[in-house]
Amino acid sequence: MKRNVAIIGGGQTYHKARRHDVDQAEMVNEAVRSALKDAKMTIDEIDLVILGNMEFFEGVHMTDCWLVHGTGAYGKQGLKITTGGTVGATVVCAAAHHVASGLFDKVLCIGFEKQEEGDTGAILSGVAHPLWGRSLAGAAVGYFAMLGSSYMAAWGAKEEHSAMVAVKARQNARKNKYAHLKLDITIEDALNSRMLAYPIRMLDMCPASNGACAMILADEKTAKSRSRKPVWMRAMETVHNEQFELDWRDVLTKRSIFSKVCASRLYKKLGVTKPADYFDVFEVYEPATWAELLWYEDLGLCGPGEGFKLIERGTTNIEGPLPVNPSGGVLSTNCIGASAMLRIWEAALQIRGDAGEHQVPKEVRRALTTAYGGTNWTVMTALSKTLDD
Amino acid sequence: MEDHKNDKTFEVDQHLTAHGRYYAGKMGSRFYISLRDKRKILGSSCKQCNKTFWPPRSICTFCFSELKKTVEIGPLGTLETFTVVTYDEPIHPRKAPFIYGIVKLDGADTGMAHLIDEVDFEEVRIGMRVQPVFAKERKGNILDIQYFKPL
Amino acid sequence: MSERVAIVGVAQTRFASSRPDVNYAEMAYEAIAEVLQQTGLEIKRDIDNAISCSHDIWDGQTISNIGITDVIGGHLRTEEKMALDGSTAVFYGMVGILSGEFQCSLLMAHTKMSQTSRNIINNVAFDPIYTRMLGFDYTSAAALQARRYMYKYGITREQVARVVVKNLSNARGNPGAHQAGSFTTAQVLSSPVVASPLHRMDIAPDTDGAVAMILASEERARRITDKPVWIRGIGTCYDAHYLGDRDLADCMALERAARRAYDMAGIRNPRRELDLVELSDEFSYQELLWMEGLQLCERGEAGRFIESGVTAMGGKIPVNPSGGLLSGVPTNVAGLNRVAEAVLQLRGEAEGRQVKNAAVAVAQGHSGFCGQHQCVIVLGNQ
Amino acid sequence: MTKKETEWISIPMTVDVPYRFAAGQYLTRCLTELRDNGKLLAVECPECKRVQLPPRIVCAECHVKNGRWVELGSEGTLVGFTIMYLPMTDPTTGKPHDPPFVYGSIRLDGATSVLDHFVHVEPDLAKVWIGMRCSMVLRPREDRIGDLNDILYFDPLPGQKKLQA
Repeated sequence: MKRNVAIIGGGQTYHKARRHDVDQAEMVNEAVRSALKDAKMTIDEIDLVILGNMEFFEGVHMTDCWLVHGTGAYGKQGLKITTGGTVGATVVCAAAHHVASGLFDKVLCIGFEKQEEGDTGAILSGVAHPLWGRSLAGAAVGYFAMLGSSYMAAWGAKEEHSAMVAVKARQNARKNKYAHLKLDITIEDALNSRMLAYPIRMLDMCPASNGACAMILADEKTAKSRSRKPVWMRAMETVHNEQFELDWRDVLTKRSIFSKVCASRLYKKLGVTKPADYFDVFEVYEPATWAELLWYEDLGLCGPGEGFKLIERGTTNIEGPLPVNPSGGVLSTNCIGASAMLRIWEAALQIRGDAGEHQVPKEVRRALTTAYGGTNWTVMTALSKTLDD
Repeated sequence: MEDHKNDKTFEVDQHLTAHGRYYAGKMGSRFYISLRDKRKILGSSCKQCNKTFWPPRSICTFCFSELKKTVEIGPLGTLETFTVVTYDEPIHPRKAPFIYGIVKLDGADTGMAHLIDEVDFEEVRIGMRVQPVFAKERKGNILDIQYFKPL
Repeated sequence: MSERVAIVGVAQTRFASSRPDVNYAEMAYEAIAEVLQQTGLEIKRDIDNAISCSHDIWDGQTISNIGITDVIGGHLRTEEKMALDGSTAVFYGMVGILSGEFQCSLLMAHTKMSQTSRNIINNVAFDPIYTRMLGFDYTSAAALQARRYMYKYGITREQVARVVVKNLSNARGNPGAHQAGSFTTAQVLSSPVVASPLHRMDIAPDTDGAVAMILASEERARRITDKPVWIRGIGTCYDAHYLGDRDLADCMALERAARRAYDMAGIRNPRRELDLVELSDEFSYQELLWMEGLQLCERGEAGRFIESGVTAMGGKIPVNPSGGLLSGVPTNVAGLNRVAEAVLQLRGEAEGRQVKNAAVAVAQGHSGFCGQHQCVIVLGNQ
Repeated sequence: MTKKETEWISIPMTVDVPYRFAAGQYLTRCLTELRDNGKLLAVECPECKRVQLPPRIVCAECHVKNGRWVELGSEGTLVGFTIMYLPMTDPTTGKPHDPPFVYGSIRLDGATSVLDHFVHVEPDLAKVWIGMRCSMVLRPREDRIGDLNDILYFDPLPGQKKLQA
């Protein structure tokens, strides 16, 4: 990037299944005001607003044009980006491009979803090609179920391992005041939750949440003069995957997999060879428990087939050497347009030491985040406390 | 195998149907409860802009202030622009032809887009004074005002 | 700008009222394959990222760039989707290159308006709490704007109809247009009234098509083409949502977007410095209103401006030599098509619609009803 | 604020958008062939030779136009599966598929791609396994419309046993 870019503020709403007290503009505005407050900035100082959400999920076309009072975009420059589950991270990357370009100094990014207002089931079935698969209504649950089956068959993992991920996420969420599913559950609870699609149970899947996240990105000069704790965006990488092929569900596939390709490109940019040593905390986008185990492996935190051993050993717990999703992750909070942005914001909070009760108990200097969406797309970012990295 | 050059075009009719429920929020709820229960139209006012807005909103579009105060506006107003719609669509609340207009209610600085009725298509004009006709059974949606008609 | 970004290739499908022979991916690929062939570039070797422009609701698919990934070269690569008019893809494409992250970007916008109902889709863009239930769509909203604009500034129906006559006449020189011909203002005004004061011929027709474009950094552009077209200035702006929130006769968002673009390009007197304008005349009156917003003439003067012939082919500032949207350009694609047409003009490749000695052009695109989001781009061949 | 204001107003609203989807150059041939002759056709990439189902214009891997058409066998191998406990509702008809049922991923003989579909076995982990051979069962010709639902399900080939894990 031609200019250094820092996250100088951010905020989020409380995430809940029901937000009857606010309309979409009021909900988005909560996150925007909280981000402005965090950055000690007024809306007048913002040069450009980028909004990310999925128009079908609420059944509102051109949400960016409706919500201008809530986002503060009236009279300002701005864009709307939609890339599915990854969109929150795509928006942050887009904002980083805008700052790095030299044309803008302070960019406001917003991701949100008010899922209860839309028809999530109907809309998810619309992801399938209208003439190839839509009539079979193959839901995401089925995809992750096949991934889970393949993982167990290939590596000898048990349902208990996915249950451990389910428990870790919700127990971490209990420490995060903004999280949606703050559940005091045990492995037995997870294993006894309703079966959706073998081996995926209710507690293996993410919820449908209402919520918003906003962040302010700025150039180096602004960041250093305005922020006590700027968090620097050191690298970002996006990898999408083709429309129809489903190799990724077979953990033994020999084909290139989006997640590994993206991680290797990101690490190359950073010159990282040992990600487990380099990064102090990880926020990954896990729509299902099994996906988190795959992330461990695809990010190179362990070898192939060893992901379930990390969760077994507690390596990825908040107190562990490689904390993954101290926030509770997507398994605890999933407001689609905001989910990927929340990964980045939560990672930034960890670097600032501002995560509160779910702050990992060690020095956090660098963080890695991932996003997930579309037909296996990801956006990864590497954040750092200093510009030396 | 050979390419079939003469394949007929294959098209399939489908619908995407999504049942939503939209929450009117803090200001919207006050507006609709007042309209439904008291037949009173509320706007929200911004001290900084010294303006009153319809629809009422919690955030000033123009200066980003947080708005808490509602004021009663109208019920009389002035027609700012209008159109006579001649086509039918399933989204329309009534059969064509009918009139849409923007009414600036007395006491408000922004206009309300709504239906205009009880006026000949040739008679409707900008600047016309209008009043709302409230629905007998009001449900808490914008059609609690059925339409505006000339004074 | 110290660094410059160039448009190094454009390709457009033919625009047709309906393309039942292709799905949207195949239609998009027609333009993508052509722009790659034209520039001699290869996806894997040369293109750093791709940006598509469309809307899920138009495509009938949730996360509809899923359907574009393969043809735009998104597999195991970077691809993004703007859910705004195609002009904003140029904005974002330029920003990506200036950021240093990318050197060469592929842009594409596509829409098959024929596969669904524009009024139903446009209705979903109105807020669900105060307006949508009343049944508004972009045409009825535009009719309110047209009436207000004509009333406030004394613009006549005749003057508005002149836009249609001029643009359909210009379209005769554009082989890509699907609507063209010689008409009189009387013919325009005798076409059926759709939503008064708008007649059938005042409204851009439903159209299917796609446009692809390649942007490159200055260094890369020099190696790709000897006819780069430079993005000299660019600006966007959001207006208010609710129809009654603004005086529809004015266009604050366009004025601001234009000022930003002109400032960046160092243009002080657009009327004197521009050689041609391609703007989004989704409805005939918008050409007049947008000309004012683009500061080609004073507020309320656009009616007399078009009467004077300044904006006709052969005039001082031809507006929409391509025939504009009234000749048939899909929604969402419109802004990218405006930029593409301006590029062809500045390269001297506009054939039957070529404006002589064109060196500086402006392209404008908007999204939403009554121009809620505006994007203005100043282009030059020097 | 007064007490009354704790009532939150909501407005139900249905978005119903009609579409006429064009299958396009590749799927048209595939779906009409399935409907008329009960055969599944795929396309092969001239470079990487992947045999892709559904047929599509571009090989995503090589970014070249797909070439040769290939007729796939009606038998294949199960490469993944799940037992669905959720009713999956066909959004194009509104009809649910009653759970539990086996939903599987089948690689038809000759294809590189897999196809997700129903597998006609009891929803019992002992009776379905990765590697199981299956054959495609079609609706009668007169009921076929040119959709994946023209395939009723995949039937396990007789005489197979699950190998010991």
